[in-house]
Amino acid sequence: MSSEHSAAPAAPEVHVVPIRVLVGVWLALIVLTVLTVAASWVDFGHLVGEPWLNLVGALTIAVVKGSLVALYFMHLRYENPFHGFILVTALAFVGLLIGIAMIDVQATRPDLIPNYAPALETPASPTDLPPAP
Amino acid sequence: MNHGAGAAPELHHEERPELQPHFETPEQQFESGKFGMWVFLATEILLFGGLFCAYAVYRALHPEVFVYASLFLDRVLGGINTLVLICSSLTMALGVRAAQLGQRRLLIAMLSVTLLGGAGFLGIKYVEYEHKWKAGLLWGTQYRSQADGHALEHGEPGTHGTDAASHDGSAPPEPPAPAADPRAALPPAAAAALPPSVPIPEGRTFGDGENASLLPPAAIGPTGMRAPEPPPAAGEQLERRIRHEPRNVHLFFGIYFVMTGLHALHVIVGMALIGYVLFRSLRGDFGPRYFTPVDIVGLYWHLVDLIWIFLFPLLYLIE
Amino acid sequence: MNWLSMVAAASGEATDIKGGTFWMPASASTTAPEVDFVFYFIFAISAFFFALIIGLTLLFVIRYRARPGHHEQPSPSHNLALELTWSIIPSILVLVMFWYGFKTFMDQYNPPANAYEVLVTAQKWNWSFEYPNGYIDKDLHVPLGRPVRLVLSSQDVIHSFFVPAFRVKKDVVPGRYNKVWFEATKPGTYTVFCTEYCGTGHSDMLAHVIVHPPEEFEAWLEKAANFLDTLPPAEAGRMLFEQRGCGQCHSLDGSPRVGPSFKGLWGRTEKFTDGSEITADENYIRESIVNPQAKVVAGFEPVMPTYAGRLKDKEITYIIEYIKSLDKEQP
Amino acid sequence: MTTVDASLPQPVQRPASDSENYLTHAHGFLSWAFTLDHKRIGVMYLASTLAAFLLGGMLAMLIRTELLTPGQTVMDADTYNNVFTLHGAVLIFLFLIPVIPAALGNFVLPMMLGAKDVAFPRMNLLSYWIYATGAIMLLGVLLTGGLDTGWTFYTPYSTTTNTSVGLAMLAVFVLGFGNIFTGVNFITTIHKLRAPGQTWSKLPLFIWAQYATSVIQILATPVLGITVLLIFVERTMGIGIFDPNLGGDPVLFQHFFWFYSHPAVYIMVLPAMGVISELIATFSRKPIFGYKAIAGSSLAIAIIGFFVWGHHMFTSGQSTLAGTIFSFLTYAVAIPSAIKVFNWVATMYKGSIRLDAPMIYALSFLWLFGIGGLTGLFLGNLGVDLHLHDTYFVVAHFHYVMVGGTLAAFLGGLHFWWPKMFGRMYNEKLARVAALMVFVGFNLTFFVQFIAGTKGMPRRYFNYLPEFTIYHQISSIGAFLTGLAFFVILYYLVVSLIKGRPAPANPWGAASLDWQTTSPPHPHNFTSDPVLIGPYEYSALMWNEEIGGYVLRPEVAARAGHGQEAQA
Repeated sequence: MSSEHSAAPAAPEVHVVPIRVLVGVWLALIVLTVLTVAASWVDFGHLVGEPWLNLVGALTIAVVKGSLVALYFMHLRYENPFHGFILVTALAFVGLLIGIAMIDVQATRPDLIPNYAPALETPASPTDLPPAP
Repeated sequence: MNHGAGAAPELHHEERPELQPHFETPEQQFESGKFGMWVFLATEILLFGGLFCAYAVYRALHPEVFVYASLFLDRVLGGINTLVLICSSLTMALGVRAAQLGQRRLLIAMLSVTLLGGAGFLGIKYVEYEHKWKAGLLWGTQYRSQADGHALEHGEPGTHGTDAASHDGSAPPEPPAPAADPRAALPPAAAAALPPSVPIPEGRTFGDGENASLLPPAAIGPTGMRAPEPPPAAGEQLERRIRHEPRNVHLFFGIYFVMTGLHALHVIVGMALIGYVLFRSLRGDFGPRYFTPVDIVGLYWHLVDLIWIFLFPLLYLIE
Repeated sequence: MNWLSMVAAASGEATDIKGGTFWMPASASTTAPEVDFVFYFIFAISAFFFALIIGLTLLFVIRYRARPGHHEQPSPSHNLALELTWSIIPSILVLVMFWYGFKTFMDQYNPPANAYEVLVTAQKWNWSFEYPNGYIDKDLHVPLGRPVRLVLSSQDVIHSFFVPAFRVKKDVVPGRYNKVWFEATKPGTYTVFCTEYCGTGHSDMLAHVIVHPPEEFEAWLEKAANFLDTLPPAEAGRMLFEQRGCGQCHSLDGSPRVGPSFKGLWGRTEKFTDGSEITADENYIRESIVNPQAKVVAGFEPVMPTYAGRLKDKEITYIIEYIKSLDKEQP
Repeated sequence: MTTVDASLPQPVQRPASDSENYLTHAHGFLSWAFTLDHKRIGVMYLASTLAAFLLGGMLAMLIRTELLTPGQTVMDADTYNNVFTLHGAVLIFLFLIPVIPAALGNFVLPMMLGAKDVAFPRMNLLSYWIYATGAIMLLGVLLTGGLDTGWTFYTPYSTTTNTSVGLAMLAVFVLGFGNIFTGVNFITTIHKLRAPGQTWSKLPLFIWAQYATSVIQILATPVLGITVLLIFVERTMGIGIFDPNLGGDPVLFQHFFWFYSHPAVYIMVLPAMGVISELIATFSRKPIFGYKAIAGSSLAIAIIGFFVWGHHMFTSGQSTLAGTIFSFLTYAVAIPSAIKVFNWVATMYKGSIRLDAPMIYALSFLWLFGIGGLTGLFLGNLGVDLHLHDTYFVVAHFHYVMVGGTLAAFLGGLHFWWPKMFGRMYNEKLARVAALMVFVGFNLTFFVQFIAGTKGMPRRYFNYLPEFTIYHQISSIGAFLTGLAFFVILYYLVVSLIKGRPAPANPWGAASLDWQTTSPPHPHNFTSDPVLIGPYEYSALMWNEEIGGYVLRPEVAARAGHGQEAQA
């Protein structure tokens, strides 16, 4: 993807995002924020009986908001597509780390001692022992 | 592009003072700047990616803790913070546009408003932190149990039942602490000091009656767990849900403070960068031919907003 | 510590390292031959490819060495057929290696149903093995030819249970129960190493697996379990002192170690970190064993783990008798 | 593009000392401390990484002296734990990771692209000073209580020990930042500052290797950053993320740590492979065999390297499902490395092989990395790893790959570019002797550790069973021999700086652009436009007796007219 260099030292031609696009995206973001908070109050998932719907719903709204910011505010739509590729690669590797870590955690759940945190049950310092029951 | 010591390259370096010597054309310099910034943003995404992974793992391990702890997070304040960051993202984008078009006064105005937005965000964040600090909703050993309305007799096994059964259908509820109380045989001082979760091998029997087994339920695996209590009614009032506090709630607040703390740090760094760019635009450094610093700081600020857009629902809106 | 493991420990001559092939130690468990087979299978393939690469390199270096009159001849700079072959063949070989390894791992992972269960607890720098009848020993005694399932848990940092002769290794992670199993096939004493770095005493954290012929094992277990009751209390206390590794932190010759020395402890007035002091008597020693943090002798760290539940009352009494006996005998 | 007056003979190489070059055009500490010249930053990195290597080497000698006898030989257990921890941390974070990318890469990469400098010179200087700060912080650990956690910092040991782990965590975080800046710089430079007409397939393979390494640095280092930050926060404020005493999960730490640390071993070995591609092709006078295969496998290693980290955790309580996935993918990542080795051997076919010092290092790389890579097959295997994990077999494996691979390639590259960097030729005979000493001493030290490892000798043992004494004694003798060899190398390289023969522009006849400038190069790299020939087009060069080096053939130099490039 080697970009040829224009010989003439003209100003770097760059895409100026029109105001109405920026404001439009801004309004969309606000609406989506209000929507996601409202969805959490109404506890949509339990009404429908599918509790995981809340998490998935909130995440999809977040993804939509995120892509709006990335595409329009961060000019991904108008500039060198390789920038978008970098963003997607970074997100893919985050997904890889989360994915495999979750696989392992779910698979080793039976081995875990439930709520094992010895340093917390015992009082922080030996001196302040609670009175015997 | 490599120009030797020939005369040509010096020519257009004079007329374009902002063109650094080792670049050939302003376009190459501009694209290199943007490209390098995007590669740097990839590292920021992975830095926070690690935290999102820790969040995902601990939410899977202790779903009831996350559901319980999110009761103490104020969604309205969080929502307002999100709106504040979105607005400051807009003003930043307008600022970048103003720089591209050479409108100096608009650029300065927009950058100042963005700074205000950042300050507003930090202010609200401070309010939230202070509320949690007072209520003792902190991490690790500093966490003070919120169900203090009901004195949690120390060492009384079984009350830590996971009453606020997990709403997250995907994760099986936590097996309760070992049922039989082998500590009865020990002198009281020992019982008090003994952490309930430490396995007590001496003469221990886990489970009662016919399924008394040699090893604590966790060792046997999923089959060893008792049937969970019935999930509470959906519309239950807050008071009862707080009374049944699950164990290890500090885990949530540990992750909450690390994530929002690191994000707040990035907001502060972003504000410093915007201040620097504001200072340079006051000096009139930027115009249609050279505005890369504004663009790059804008990218950084939008990334900080992007991260908060994901942080907010994951931390605040947990059902 | 019963007479058999004493004999083995005294000799220091574990029988595991000596036997075995050029690469591998003695194989004394059912899965050991499988692991050895996979090892030598991979070894054969690796040796072949290594010889191929180094042989070709030496051949080319000698045949085409730069010398007057010799010039490099052009040759193709890529050859699809050759490149495909040396990609596909190693891929197949490598898949076969994976398959053998996976099969062995699966055999090693799922313990058979009738396994004999032992609860292994690792803590900073000693092992303790707890048998179904509640008897705790410093060494692992297992019956020959019967699968043994170990449930590993750690009191502090991560350790790792490794018996080279059985080709078995599993980390002992605090906060979870890791499970591992093996079935011994040869009687004898085999060394247990800790292979996950755990601090100062990491290399001293050895134990022994003593494989008993089937009929001997039950007898040993019976005798070892109530071995203490047959002895005079002070003698039983001495056994417990060694068996539970008290000697790691409390010396008998008056020199302070991690903990205060037991020499002349009985009747001595002990000064504590909070300034108070009492004369060492039965209650003080019992409380310090069950709840060490209650009274910490001045100049020492409150690092002693609690032994509540890991020492029966009568065992604590034996230890107190032993400490009393220390003054009289002046060893 | 100005036309090059080819008819003029190449400017006769005046002795390096007084001609206008990057070393002599400015003097004084400030001209070095605030230089933006990638060549000077490369030399500063070289000096700092060699100092770190020397310190790491001393620690290695201490370890091998201690292990001469089973019990305590020269130091007690705690000191030994500190020594092997620092040996690991210093050599990995201060030497192996930065040395080839930052020292050699910084010097050579822009010139190979025909560019004047890297894309962000200020960030390049900043990355050096961040590296220096991180190095001082890491060595500061010696004064504030040492570090005894092992370079892997496993929790809960690292969060409960009272040695100064906090400072070490900050040091590693700062060093990680330095690596990220180098990565950002290189990726942008390779994308944006290539010579006109230099497409991706005309780049030397050293550049491909640097590109793949920088991609890994960008994608992996931040996760190490967040991990060490969490450990620091856990120790100072008691936030329970990885520490089981506070409800955390130590195996999760291992996932986070190895998610970085396995790609980190590819950060160490990929640049080494890049150097080896250059050396073997140049000293066989043959174009590299399978250019696309080697370039492709560099990227393949970089990407698949992110899928295999779990093979460090087969015995750690990781689930069988995850273990199986990781073992399978570990075998997948072995294939590109094998392809590269086959391609290098095929390059030597029908060549004219000169056994100069760099070539001896390249050949010893083939042997040592061959063993290192093949022993990885044992450790990636689920069944066998249960026996071999955390034993001396692993110690031998990673020393074969890191010392046998990265260090041998670095020494080869250092000797290869030494004339270009300092304008002096080193003593060839002594260099060959030293290279053979390193090879023999290394094999003596570490091959015997494979046997100790399979016999069950655990890793990081201060006191070992008497049966293993013979293995440790042979290994220690080998270590002393290797240590000696490094002093010989240091000797003749320093001597060459003062008394070395002035070096021609192209002593070895390499075809990449960095050899078309004077030795040492002009501050702006090129005094005249370099002629873009194929990175391995050795036929375009001819031996020039009175210069004592290779020069472009007249007809090739003439071809450098307006915009024409020679065919690769």
